[in-house]
Amino acid sequence: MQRARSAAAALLGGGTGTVFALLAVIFAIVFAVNPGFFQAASLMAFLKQAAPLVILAAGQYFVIVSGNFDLSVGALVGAQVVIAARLIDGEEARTVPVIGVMLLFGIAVGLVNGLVTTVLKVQSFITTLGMLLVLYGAIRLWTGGAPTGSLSESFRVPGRMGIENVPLLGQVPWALLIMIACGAAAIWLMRTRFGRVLIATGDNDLAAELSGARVDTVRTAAFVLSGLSATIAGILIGGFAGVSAQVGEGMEFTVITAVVLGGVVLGGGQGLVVAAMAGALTIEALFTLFNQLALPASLRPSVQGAIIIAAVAYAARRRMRPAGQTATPS
Amino acid sequence: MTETPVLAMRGIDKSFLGVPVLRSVDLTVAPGEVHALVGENGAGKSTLMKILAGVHTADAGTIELDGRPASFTHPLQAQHAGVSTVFQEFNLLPELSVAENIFLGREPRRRGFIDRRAMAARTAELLADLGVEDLAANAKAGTLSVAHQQIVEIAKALSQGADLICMDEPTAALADAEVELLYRLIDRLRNRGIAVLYVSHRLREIFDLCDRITVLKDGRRVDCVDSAAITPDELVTAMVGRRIEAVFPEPLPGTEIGDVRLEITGGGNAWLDGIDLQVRAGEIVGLAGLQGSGRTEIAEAVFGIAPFTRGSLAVDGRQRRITGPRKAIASGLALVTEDRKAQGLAMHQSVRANARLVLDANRRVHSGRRLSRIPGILSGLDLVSRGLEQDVQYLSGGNQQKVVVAKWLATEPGVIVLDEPTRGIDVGAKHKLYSVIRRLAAEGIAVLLIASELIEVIGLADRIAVLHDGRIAGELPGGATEQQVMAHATGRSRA
Amino acid sequence: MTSERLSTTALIYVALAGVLAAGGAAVAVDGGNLFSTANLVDMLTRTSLTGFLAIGMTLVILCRSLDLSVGYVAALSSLVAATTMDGAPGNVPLGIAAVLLVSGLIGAANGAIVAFGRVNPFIATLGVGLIIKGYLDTEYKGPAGDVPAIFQQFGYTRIAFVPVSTIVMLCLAAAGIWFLRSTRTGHHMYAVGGNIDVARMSGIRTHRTRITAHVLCSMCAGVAGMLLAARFGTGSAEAYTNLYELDAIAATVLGGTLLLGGRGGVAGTVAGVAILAVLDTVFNVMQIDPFAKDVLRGTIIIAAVALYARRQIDRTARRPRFAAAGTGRP
Amino acid sequence: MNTTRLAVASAAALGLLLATACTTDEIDDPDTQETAAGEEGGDDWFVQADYERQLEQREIEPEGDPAEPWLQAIDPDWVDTSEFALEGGDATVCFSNASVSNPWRVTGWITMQQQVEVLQDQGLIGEFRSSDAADDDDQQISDIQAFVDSGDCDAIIISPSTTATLTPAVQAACDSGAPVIVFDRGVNTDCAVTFIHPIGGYAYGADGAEFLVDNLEPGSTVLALRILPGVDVLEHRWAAAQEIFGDSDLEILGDEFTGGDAAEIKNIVTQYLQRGEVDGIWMDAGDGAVAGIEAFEDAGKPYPVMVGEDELSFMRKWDETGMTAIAPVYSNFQWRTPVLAATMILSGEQVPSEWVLPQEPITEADLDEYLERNADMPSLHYAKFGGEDLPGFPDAWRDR
Repeated sequence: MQRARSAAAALLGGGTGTVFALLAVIFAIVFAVNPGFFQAASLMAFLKQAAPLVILAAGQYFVIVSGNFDLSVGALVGAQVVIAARLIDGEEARTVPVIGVMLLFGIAVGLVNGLVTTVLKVQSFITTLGMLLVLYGAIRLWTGGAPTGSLSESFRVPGRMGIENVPLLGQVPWALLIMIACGAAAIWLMRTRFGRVLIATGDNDLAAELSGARVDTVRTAAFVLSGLSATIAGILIGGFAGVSAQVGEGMEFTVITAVVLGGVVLGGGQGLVVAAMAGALTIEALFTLFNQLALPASLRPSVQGAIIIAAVAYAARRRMRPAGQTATPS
Repeated sequence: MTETPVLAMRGIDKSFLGVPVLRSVDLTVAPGEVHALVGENGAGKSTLMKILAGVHTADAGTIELDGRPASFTHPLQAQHAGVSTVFQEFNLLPELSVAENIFLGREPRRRGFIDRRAMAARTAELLADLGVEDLAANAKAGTLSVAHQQIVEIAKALSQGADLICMDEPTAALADAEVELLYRLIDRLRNRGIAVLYVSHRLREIFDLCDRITVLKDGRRVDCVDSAAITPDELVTAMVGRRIEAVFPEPLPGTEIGDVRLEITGGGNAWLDGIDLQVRAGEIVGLAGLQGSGRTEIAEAVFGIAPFTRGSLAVDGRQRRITGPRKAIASGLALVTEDRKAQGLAMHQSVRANARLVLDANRRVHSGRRLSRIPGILSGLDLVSRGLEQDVQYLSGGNQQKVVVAKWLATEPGVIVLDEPTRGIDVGAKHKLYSVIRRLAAEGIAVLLIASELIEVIGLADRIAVLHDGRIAGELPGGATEQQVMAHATGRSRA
Repeated sequence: MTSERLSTTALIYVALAGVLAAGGAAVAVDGGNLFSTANLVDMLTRTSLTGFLAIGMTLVILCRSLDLSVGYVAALSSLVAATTMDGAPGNVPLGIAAVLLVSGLIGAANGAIVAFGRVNPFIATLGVGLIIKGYLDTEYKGPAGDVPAIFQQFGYTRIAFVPVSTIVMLCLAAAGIWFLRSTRTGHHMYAVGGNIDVARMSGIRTHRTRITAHVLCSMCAGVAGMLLAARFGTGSAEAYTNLYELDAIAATVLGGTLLLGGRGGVAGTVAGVAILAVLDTVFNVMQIDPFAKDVLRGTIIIAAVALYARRQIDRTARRPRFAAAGTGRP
Repeated sequence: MNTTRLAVASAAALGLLLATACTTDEIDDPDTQETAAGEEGGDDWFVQADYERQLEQREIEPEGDPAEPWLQAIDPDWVDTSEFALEGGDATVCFSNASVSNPWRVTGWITMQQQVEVLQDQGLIGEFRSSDAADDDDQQISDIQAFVDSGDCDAIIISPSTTATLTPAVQAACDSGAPVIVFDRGVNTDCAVTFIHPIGGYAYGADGAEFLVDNLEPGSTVLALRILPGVDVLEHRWAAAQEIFGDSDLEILGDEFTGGDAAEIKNIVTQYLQRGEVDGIWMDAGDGAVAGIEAFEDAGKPYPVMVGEDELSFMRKWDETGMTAIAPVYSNFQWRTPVLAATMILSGEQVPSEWVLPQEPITEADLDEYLERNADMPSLHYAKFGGEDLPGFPDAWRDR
């Protein structure tokens, strides 16, 4: 079927191919260093800890492919965990309602980001940078500087627990299942009319608008999706490791890097959501590799930076096509 | 021509990723000659020009300027060598002034630093040379009319001391009156002994202006003749290799003019006033007028981009307040926009994605049946592409335009507005579009056709509304003469 | 264009005046005096560091690029300066030269990766930043080197109530304005940022221009690093933790430079820097809770940029022909 | 080319402006520089002398009432402060805070504010001005300058964000004539009237390291978790730990930077557990200790011998799991001392020139007592915050 073929073509072409290649290479090296890593248990653990970033990447993808940035996700993840801890304050009964509140909050933040960007015409870089500051400050104002309260056991289940004694796999983390669900949802969403309009908008918003697309609406929706993904990521991270003051710090850069590593072009209109998520997986795999190689902690940023630049540069080369006969300047 | 040619290209080869685009092409231009370079899109004209402009480098072959061998790897070198190119998309920066644009990259300097006074002075000189007074050196390029922007481009070429100026589709965006101005400029250039390489699809201009014609086809030079020695039909045949009617196709049998589908009464807004216009089912109404006379504004008003603030608009007899494209689409309107790159296509998306964009974006018109018709529509337009999943950015201009048309046909519109549908596309595609327009009429669609090339409007339209200064200056039957149209367009005779 | 930019710049200075007035009033109500020498000194002092960074940032942003590595470059530079000078007044010129050389080279690397590697500047400079971070973490476990008193003057001396560092910053700003207006490379930055293909077609060496912008930007960061060293009396790797790059970008955009390049200028940036400095001082004098500061900062940045955006939209409107006001055609 | 031209220009400009030294606030550097040269080697954080001194100080019985550890001092050398004596109280005290960017500082900051209220009620302190530099050294230098320039500070309290870098600013503050009180992290100048701090990083690191050595079989494996590099107080902790591990038969699997982020900590520990056994965990600060412990639970491994901190979330986990652990303490109550010291100085009382506060780890023995005391405190609160007797207790700390 044609669409399938196109998907295959897209996967191999341009930046998208690079990320899968890189992922394969990294896993190969990890295997060489420590075959034990590929036992079910450690693989599951790996996916469990990778899940939040992958989900964030999916959310960030929507924003980037529509031609924007979302720098506020890191702060939002942190805020969500703190909110959860403070509102739940150890009471099992409050878990579900609070999760509802968190989802609403995530949507609200996305909505504000989206409306400020589309209606007030503020470049998203600035909008979300401002939002980052606001969230960071507001949440600490609210908790007097450091997280208070504590999470309930049931809140921690999704991030920490899993389905026990599955044949072959042992424990299958809920986080993994949630990640798969979110991934599937994201892929499905990009196949819907919304997804098609979204990517067209990122590519050429004027053309989209003249074709009757609600450009501002889809872009705002993208921010909302990003806010939701940050909320889910927050739930998983909070569940995984509990509350700490630093949760989420700097995540925005990691996730944007991940998405770009997946061959998604900053500026919009190009790239696959699968690849974006693969990018996130690649970054996590890279961290694991560093650990397996027992690379001095202080040196890791350098290696990470170098690899990212190299990969993106390589992808850029592959994406370059001849300035074909019909291509005209500008 | 005995004197050494200003340009002599021999055996130029160029291929991209192994796909040959130029095959041992020769091209010689004599000093002061106006030389036409013609051929369908994809024939290799642009590539040849880009090699000449130093954008691409030839794989093989030699370039001689005034008998001296030359090879460019950068536009700068081409300019230094005296070859300047005026591309179709103007290379002007809206944020910069006329002077800054003309001298961009070659700013006059005093003691190493930009000398803005000198820059302004020399700009004034250049413009005077070209006989253009009504253009301020410090005006922002972004605020200029298309014609003036082109003048700036030519002034730029002159300032580079070019003895060969290449023009790619220079009249594509000009109204006929402005074309006259261009003619005068080109004459001035010729008199100063400056050669012009003139790339155009417009046969009339070619025969009006050019001394010799080089014809490219599929990357080969098929012919180089004196324009006196060939007829338009022969030329077209040489270009497309098959004989097609240079004249416009006749209305299809069974086309009949039906009820009014689009009716504007006393329509007006900031740019238009007192517009009364009717388009009936099966009817093709042409909108003629000079650049800025309000042609495009009407299209935008009808489609709700810059809606009418006065008067009324009815589609199929029902009053509509169209405040935006969505409303327009919902009421069965379609608009093929003037600038397909900027307004028409998402370049990095596939043919399919672009063709179904309108359906995807509007629930009101979205339906499985319409989606399933898209491949048929595209093949009905003779689209040439590597499958529906190919990105439109890799299609030729003509085929890109077909995708734009297809995406609107997919909505099964009752009224279709075509704004410069044949701008900058090759003869073959043009004729295809002409017959498509006829077919639309035959299907009972009301067609509003906007074109700067009078001949198109005259050849296709059943009625012609001529705009002047934001008002309809007069209505003429199809087949009216260009003189009649121009009379209204220039406001000389008020109908 | 000049007139355009002036008017935008003018607007920003009006905004600055507004902020000063509002701040002054607020402080007055609070029973203080914002314009007391002490507070003026404080404001001016705070302008210098961000000023150096933002002036450089303006150049790269004008070229439609970005530099997220300036914070790291500044930190590195402070160490290079301190260790080279190593307490010996004689080494001061050597130290300055070393810093400008090192930072210049890093800038060249940034530029080369962006220009030749076709890597999105966001990723490229983020990556380079990480590389430097790794180097700092590995090489310098904390402060190192020793800045001679004579050079510490750069950080502490004042002429009347104007700190020398501020004067140097203003000189650099003047140099920047002159550079953009009167040198080809500078002037071409507008072209490169406005439309790179057009620039290339016009025979502008776009790569060279962009790289120059990055080199100058990093050198400014270098100067900022030297200021840090002068004020610290030593070099500090930790300086990179303060996200100076985001401050610089915020200031630049506050200064009316378009994040998409091609429009703006150093004059506006200086005003943008001043606005942020005034805010900081006001917050300090009024004893605003540190977290409330972030909230306010974020909100104000967004609000300001939204204001500029309004103006952009208005400007792009077509001149009416039949509007009640407008008569005759343009 | 323009690059070089501008470079030369700016370099020249700098040189020129530096030449014109028409100074308003002088930095007399001699002693600054000497001391500066001393400790800040940059590369090597281990100073044998300091290490040994701190380890001894743990044994010394501090002077003063054990009920008020924040007023105790370990072999103090009292200095006369009569020159700063101020008539009539109502002094304006200015406090330049490095930041409140982590729970430890937040807790301390609350304690200090509560203490200030008391002193204000007693009329000893009039206005209390504070500024927060959000961990930005340059920012804090400006803050301190602002205090100095304002000229209305009768005493300046400084909690430096980084030792070496704040030295010139503190020096300038001293030169302004107002009494300067430095606490928590030090600076490389002794110009401050008093420098208040617990015993220090070496002692902290040693407490935990020795506990591991005593409680683990020889050959056992230990993982070291650190927050970030380059901060002296943290580096000293690690340096001391390395010293002690060096003489032991413990195998150090590695030392990782976690940024204090619980998720990061759990990731890292999990990965180490995948690669092999981990018998003990040493941390340079307790943040996220619980996440580290959970990693063992989730991996189904036995609890390690754990070095945490007197942070409640850890102590509660410790209590419910009954694991073998110790909570080294970086006495949070030190945040009370500076303001008290300020009032003492302003009333001409003697203060120790270097005010070394007691610093005792919480062990199995006194775990319950401290949990008891802090029963209704939030989880990221610090057990030895020493504010129980302040009027604001417990609400000020509980619902902040």
